[in-house]
Amino acid sequence: MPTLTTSAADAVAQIPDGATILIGGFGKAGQPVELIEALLDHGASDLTVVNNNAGNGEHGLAALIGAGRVRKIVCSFPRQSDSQLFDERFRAGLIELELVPQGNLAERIRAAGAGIGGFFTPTGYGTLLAEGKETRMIDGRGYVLESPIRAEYALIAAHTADPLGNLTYRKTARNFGPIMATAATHTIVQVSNVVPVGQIDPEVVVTPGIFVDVIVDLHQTGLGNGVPTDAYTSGKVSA
Amino acid sequence: MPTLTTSAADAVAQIPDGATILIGGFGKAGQPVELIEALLDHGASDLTVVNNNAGNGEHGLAALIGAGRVRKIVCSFPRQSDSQLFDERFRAGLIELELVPQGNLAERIRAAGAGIGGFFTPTGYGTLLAEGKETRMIDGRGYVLESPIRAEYALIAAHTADPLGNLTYRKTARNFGPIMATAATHTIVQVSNVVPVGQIDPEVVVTPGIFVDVIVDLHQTGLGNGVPTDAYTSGKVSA
Amino acid sequence: MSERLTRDRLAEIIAADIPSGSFVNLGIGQPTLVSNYFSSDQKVTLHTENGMLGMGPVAVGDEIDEDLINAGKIPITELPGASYFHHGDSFGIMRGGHLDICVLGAFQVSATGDLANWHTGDPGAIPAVGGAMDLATGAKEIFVMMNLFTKTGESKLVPACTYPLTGIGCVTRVYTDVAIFEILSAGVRVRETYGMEFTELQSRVDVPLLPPEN
Amino acid sequence: MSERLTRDRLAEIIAADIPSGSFVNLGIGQPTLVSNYFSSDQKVTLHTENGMLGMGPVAVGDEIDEDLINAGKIPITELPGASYFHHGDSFGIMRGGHLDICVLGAFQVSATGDLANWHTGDPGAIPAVGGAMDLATGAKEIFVMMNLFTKTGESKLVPACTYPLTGIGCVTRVYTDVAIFEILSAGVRVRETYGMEFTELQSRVDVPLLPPEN
Repeated sequence: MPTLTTSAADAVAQIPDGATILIGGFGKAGQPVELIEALLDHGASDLTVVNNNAGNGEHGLAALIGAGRVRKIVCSFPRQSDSQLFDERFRAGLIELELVPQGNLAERIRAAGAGIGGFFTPTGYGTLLAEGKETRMIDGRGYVLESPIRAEYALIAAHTADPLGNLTYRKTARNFGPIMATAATHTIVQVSNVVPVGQIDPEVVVTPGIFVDVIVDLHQTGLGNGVPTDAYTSGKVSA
Repeated sequence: MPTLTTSAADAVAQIPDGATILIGGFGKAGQPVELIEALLDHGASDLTVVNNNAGNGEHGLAALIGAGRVRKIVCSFPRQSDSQLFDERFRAGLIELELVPQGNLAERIRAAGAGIGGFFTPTGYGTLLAEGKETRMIDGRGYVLESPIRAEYALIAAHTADPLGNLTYRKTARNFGPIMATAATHTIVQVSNVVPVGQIDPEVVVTPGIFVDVIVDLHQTGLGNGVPTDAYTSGKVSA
Repeated sequence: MSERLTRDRLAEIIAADIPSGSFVNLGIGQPTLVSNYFSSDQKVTLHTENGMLGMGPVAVGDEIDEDLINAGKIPITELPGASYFHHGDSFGIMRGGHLDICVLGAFQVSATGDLANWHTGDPGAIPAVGGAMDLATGAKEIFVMMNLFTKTGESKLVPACTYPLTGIGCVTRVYTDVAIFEILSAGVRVRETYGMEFTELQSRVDVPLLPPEN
Repeated sequence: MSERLTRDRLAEIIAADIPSGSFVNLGIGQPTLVSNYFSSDQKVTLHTENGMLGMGPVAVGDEIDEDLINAGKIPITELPGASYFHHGDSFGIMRGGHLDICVLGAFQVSATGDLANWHTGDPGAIPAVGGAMDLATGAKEIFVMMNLFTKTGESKLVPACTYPLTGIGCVTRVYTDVAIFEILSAGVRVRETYGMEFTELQSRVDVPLLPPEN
């Protein structure tokens, strides 16, 4: 049973210096902004962060990087028009970058959650990003061996949760959330609303509660007081 | 765009002798019975079949095996109280068996669909079923290298389709269907009902239409005449 | 001295040993009895490898739905808060180490926790493995539930398995009709005996046993 | 002789070349123009790697929803029959070879279809790859859309890429403002030229070209 709270600060309070943290989101969609801000306030440093990007603008992950809390970032697309906080620290040699093709990043996270020790991917074969990695020809095609990306923590955003931690997402905000939830020892999710157990149709659960440790209810409906607000919780169980 | 038909016979008519076929289902749940029966009538032989089991009773996959159409079966659990048709042929040396732990079977099918050339799994390490396979210690744990299982055809059963081939399933009948749909060049699905495009909520699609080639409408509502009959097609698009 | 345990009493003891809030998979056969003994405030969530978390009791009468079965292909029910997923994801839950406990039957368990439960090695047998290796490898803890002795009186807790292995060093506890064993790095500790003194138990089991702690 | 192609005219030609019913991914930047030219009966389904099939046009006004964006992080809309999935599944669609065509921009394309489009190799540049390598590797066909010459007049169709590679031997066609090229096992065939005769084109491109077939 996950812990249900309305406090993002409480949710991240145990994260130690030096932790590896998967942070969901692709751009702003699915980015757990409140959890990242709580982590910034919490003060943990020397972090390794896994995210598709390296922060945009001045808030969220960008602020965490700007504040010098991130020792290393694992991502596919650090450089953007508004990634100035990352850019500065990178050029100054203050942050380490592991650049990973986006699909390999996703598959490595998925592999960690699914107990796969490594996998051969065609993506990146013959490129700079495969340098130093084991390669193999399989049925005439080149593949690179990639390893799982595990973490102590995942911070993700979902749309709706029930108190058992079953989650649904909304549109392209789903992105990395479901796979990151599987790959971390402690998964902390911020959600827009919490509905009573039984109100999310078992057929439409995207992340089963087994993967969730802490639910931060941003809508603050409190345990079991939420009401389903849209289609993502509909279905015969609630009908 | 998939082909939509009410004829299981037409759907399987192109399957040649010697084909490799993924057949969905776990026990009777999710077993595409009408497609298997059509395949039996069609007469294709020398088949390699991938299924969790090796047939139960006298119908469906069991009948296909009993009729001598299956040269080789790849499965996790051939021997059951009512697998007599397989048992006879196996003891007589008339059918080849590749026994695969169930989770490795699922992951090998998933790998084929996701373009993974091979993966290291802990399952089976140190056992008879890993004999002759490449193994590796990773972080102190033993893993076995397993290869993808691709096929020319997949025969699966789903609950609801739209004419674009988007699919939903029902309860534990989901089992192997979604991963098999991704791993075959030609995916043929039998469904209980077909609803117009736009009536399956995009959030609850389990198999996107990109993976589906032929839809056999068992309910025979015909293209676009179906009506959503339950929760699995509900959601804001249809509301 | 207490009596040998019946299967139901053994199932009751295993159920009581499972921590509140655990995610559990019960193997086909004897281990399914365990589900009868969970208390309602124990909040145990059952996984069935054919694609479900939140499995409820066996379905009866009108509850029977051929699309809703467990790994033993028995019709079951769904509890509030359940979820469905495909076989790839379901075995990812197992292989990824997300299940707390799996209870399995066994032909043999070795002193170091090797498990043999899928194949007798009989050359005439048709082998069938199902999800046994995945379960043995994936769960954080494997509890074995079995009779300690074969019909001919041989111990199924052995120095090394002679039957083909299911998994290596995976078993953490062995629940039997005459004793409960904990497989520790220091050796095999007897937690309690039933209907047999420790000395007699040791004389019939060819594995050095650590006596119960007081 | 026709004129050099504008970007819009080039996008229109590419759109017309995409077979009816195709599943297509359009790279960030120039390639997104292609979506303006699909006919409604062409039934092309657009994939965006951040988790969607059935992407519709760019969202305007009230349609804008911050949870619904494309790979370029532009707000978009959803068409009837769309579906959402997570990043693991989305890149499985690509890597697994399920997309028919991907249209990408490029810094360079080699005579054998190698693609360089993610990194100039400039030691001062901060590299960013995103989904470029996955797209290059995964789709059944890669169409490149680019200006043929750099601002300083050098051909971007080259004997061998000097910029770091994105993918090897993956490009099947190159659509440029002055010519359309097909990368074949026999060599590079010019399908058509625009605003430039074949002879002049060959003189400016350091790759042996096969002339248009009549």
